[in-house]
Amino acid sequence: MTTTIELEVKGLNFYYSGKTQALKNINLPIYSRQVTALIGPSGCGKTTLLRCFNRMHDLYPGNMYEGEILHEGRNILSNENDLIRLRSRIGMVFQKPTPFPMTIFDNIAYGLKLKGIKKRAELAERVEKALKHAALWNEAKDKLNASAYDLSGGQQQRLVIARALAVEPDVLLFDEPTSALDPISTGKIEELIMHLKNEVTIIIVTHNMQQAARISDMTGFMMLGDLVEFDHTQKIFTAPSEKLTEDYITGRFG
Amino acid sequence: MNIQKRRKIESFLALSFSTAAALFGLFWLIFILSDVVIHGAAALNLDLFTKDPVPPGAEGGGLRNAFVGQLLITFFATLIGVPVGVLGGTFIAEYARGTKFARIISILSDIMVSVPSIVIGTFIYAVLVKPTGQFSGWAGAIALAVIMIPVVLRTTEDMLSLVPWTLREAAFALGAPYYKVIVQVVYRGAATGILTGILLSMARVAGETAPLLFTSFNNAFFSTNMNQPVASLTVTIFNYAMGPYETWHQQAWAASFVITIFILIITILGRLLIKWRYKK
Amino acid sequence: MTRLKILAALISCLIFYAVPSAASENLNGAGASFPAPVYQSWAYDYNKATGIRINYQSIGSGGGQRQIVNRTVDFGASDDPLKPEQLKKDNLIQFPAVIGGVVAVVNIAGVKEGELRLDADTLSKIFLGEIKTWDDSRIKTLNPKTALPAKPITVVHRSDGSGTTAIFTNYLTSVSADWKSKVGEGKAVKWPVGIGGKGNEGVANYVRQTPNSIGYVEFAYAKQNKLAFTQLKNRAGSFVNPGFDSFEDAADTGDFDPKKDFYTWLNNTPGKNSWPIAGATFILLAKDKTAQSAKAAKFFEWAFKNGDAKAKELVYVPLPKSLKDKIRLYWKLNSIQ
Amino acid sequence: MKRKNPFDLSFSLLTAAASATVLLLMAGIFIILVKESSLSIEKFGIYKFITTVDWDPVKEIFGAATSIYGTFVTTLIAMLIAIPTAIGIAIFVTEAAPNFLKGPIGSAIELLAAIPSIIYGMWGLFTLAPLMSRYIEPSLQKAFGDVPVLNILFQGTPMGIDILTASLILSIMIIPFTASISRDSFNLTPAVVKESAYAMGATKWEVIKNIVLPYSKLGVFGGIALSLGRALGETMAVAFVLGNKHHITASLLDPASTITVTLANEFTEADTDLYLSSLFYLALVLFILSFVVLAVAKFFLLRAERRYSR
Repeated sequence: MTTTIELEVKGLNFYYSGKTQALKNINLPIYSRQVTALIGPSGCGKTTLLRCFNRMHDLYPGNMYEGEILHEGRNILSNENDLIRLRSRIGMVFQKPTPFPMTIFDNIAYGLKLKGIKKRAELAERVEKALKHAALWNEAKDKLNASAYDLSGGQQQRLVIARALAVEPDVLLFDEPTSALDPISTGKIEELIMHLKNEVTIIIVTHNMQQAARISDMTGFMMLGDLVEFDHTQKIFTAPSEKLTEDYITGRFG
Repeated sequence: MNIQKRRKIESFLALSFSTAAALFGLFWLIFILSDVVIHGAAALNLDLFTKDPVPPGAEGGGLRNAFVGQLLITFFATLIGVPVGVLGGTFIAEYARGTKFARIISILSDIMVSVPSIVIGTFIYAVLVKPTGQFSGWAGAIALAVIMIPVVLRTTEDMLSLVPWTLREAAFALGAPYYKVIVQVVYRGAATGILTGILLSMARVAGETAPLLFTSFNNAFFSTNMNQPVASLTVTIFNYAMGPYETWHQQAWAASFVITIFILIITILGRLLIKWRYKK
Repeated sequence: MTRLKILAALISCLIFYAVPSAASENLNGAGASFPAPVYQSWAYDYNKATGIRINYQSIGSGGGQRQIVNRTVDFGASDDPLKPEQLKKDNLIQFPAVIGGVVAVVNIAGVKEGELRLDADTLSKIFLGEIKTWDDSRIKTLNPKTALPAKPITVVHRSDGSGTTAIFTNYLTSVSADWKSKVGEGKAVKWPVGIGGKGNEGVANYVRQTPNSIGYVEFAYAKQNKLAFTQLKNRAGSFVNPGFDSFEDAADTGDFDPKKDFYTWLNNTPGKNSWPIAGATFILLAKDKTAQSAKAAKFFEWAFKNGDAKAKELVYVPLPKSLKDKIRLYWKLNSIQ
Repeated sequence: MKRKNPFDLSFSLLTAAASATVLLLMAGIFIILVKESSLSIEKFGIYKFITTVDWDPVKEIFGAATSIYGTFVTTLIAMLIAIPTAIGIAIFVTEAAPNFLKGPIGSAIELLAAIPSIIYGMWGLFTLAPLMSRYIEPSLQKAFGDVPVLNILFQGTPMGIDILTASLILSIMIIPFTASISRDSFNLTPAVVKESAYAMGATKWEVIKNIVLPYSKLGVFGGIALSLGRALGETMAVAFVLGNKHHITASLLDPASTITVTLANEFTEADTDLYLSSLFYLALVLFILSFVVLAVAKFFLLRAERRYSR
């Protein structure tokens, strides 16, 4: 398996403003075109880690990073980094669907418009492509001008994925994307994620160990701000090298 | 790359505009407040609180009658407005919860909160002053109570709705009748919120002038007789500021200063109460 | 629960305190702002002498008439006398209390009190908006020595129903045909130009605040606020300054007849030194509120005896003794006192 | 179970009666105003009363047009100044300000909304009016004196006691109120939706413009309508500096009158029955006007609430 490294986390420490350290010396590679899952009990720091990749923490003052995350040879965490550009390269999908208060079409075209694409024909083409990618085209093609709120929860989540895909990012971050959805919608999203890894690197935070086992290639197990173990998913779930990991996987706590 | 720069500049400009707007708004407000503080503090003296007005043009005197009158009117307005408001809010949040009647009352109250207060003044003049043939402190207090009722009613409704339904069920399970549940359990749970609502509504009516012009009227003498015209700070400020005498103007500034401080203290108190309650 | 009881006790105490039985010690009057300084000064002294409180609120003559008609006050005050028929209809009686003068006041930089001279014609044209600037030739010819600015004139008038306005417009109507046809007279008229102040107080205040303005107020307001009043040309053709003597001159010619409930005007009187815009200000009592009316009469009886000095100090003309006697008789006839 | 206990029954009746007072008062205000103004309604009718520009107590011709005009013009100008400023403040307080300023400025604005309007009015008379007549209005005249159409707005003598000053004070008075409602609406935008826009690389302004404003549109509309209702019914902030003149004028430097100011000035002083009745009629017009505006405001706010609670 020839794998290139998309993102490399090196000695990352993270502190929330005024609070204690939330991430402790994290080191891990994120392989290109693979699904990397982050698991662990609540409060272990997995979402915190995820939000470092697109610097979401910068929205709230007082948060502090140490260490580096390398992307194409540049440190994402450096102060000179252009966040707007960074975020258009590394997309994110949240726990709850977050459609914007506009039409379905405009939701998906939003990122493209931010990039300066104005031509209606090009927009239409790329919106269609993104919707098809997100397996939403058939359901949405007749109501592109309807409000995004008219879609069901599962559809909204796929819309949000399509919106993130439309700008053709390098990486997509998923923060427990199915925790608010029913099993059928969950299945569809999982299928979609496995499909998408052919084009984009995916990092997913999940509470659901079966989900991690089903869809990811690599898995990181975190606890109390430490990355306890990082390995191939198969290995983590069958023969973890750490006792803690094993205890968690077998449901002894968490 | 170019487009990103443009977007950043646009963002910067827009945020600068919002900052400018904020500064513009705050500029006037600070201007007004500091003016009131400077002029008011300069004109403050003990006589203001302990002496009654002297005839126009003469030096000295104070506004004791207006201070006491204002307190009396506000006090009685509270005494009338609060029970009616709290009980009314109780009905629509408890007995009539979820009914159409409750919705109508709730919406109507929200509208009534903002009915021009001068209209309420004319209404009270027509139903109380003219038939009794007497401007009176009571008419003023009732006019203010009418303004207070919907404010208190809505806060009570909101605050009671915040009390979890399970709390009531727990009390019902002990065999308590509904009224006891309300008085002993629900009110206790919502007490701080309701008190805040009362304080804020007091702050609101204490600064009202328009509804008092035709009701409690004014009185040049110290009078605590609510059946007679009663002086109030706000009407006095109106008359004195519109009047030509320098001493009147100074006293109007001083009175404005006092009433502003009074209202700000009540408002801050109300907000602290809420903060303190929800921190716990 | 005990806390509640204490609270209830406290509240009931307060209520009792707030509704004393001694309601009879108060008397409420309202109306004309023209005599308000003298009434309020009398009331202040009367309270010191007797303990009785006369609460006089200056709300305008129209208000005085309205509130006594509605019986919401114990006595009304108006500078605009009501005709006997009107009084009969509303079951009121009316008598004069004091006499004063209306003066024009200006706020022009450098122009002192009593310096500017105006006549009936210029005054009416200023208030009609026909004379627009201070350096208008019609003003200049009357004031060759005064430096007048080329600034527009701001007219200040009353916004409320006012006896001062009634006196002032009655004067303008009697001297200017133009005014009579275009505006007319009354307590509140449709002003062609200007801004409206509430009460004599409001007009005085606006004139003080507004450069190059002109307004009209009762003389006491001009005096107390050091506003620059003007001279006026009277019917006899001489320019007179407002003041106690010129008002008294006007008052002397007045024809106060108890049979007509003292209805009369003192405008444009023929005396050589008469101030042309003068007027008596009247008290209105309700015949059916006998107790209160008697108390009000008692107050004015006290004022007639003890208040002349105070009135003169404020530049009002006390009523002559003969008129006071007529009023006492009038009270008796109407079975008050 | 609810109504068995006699105490419970009487308590429920007591509360029911208390809540009905709101209904009774609103109906009562309407009925009493109609009754008191019946004389004037009979004499002038509805259309004629609203369109007559005369307010002439001598000839006893009363028309509401001048007062309604004054009310609308002052309110309109006040809203034109207040809305952008208030929204600017709300944006500043929710998004643009550095964090340590958000809280204090937010509370300061809420406190300012509590200051009684008479303070604004008095300050307007003593402080703002002289400034207007001395500096601001003459410079406006200079600036627009030669501009066609616009110069009509600034004709006349700058006295400081006029529509412009009154509108400015009115706007200063409603700014805190409007800002605080707008801020509350802005805060209803879920943080995660804003985050997801940031996650797409949107700038702060783009998040405000494309996410926050559309999201809180209904709430802000409702808030604006509520402030409009406030402004229409405000008496004391304008009574000091409007100049009480019954006429319709294009110039902002002319005095005028509003319904509220007319009532405050003339209500206790109207001498004839028709005069007083016409004043009650004016109060009725104002009552209906503000009722409609407030009902519209409430409609928007309810819809906004329903949408967010989904």
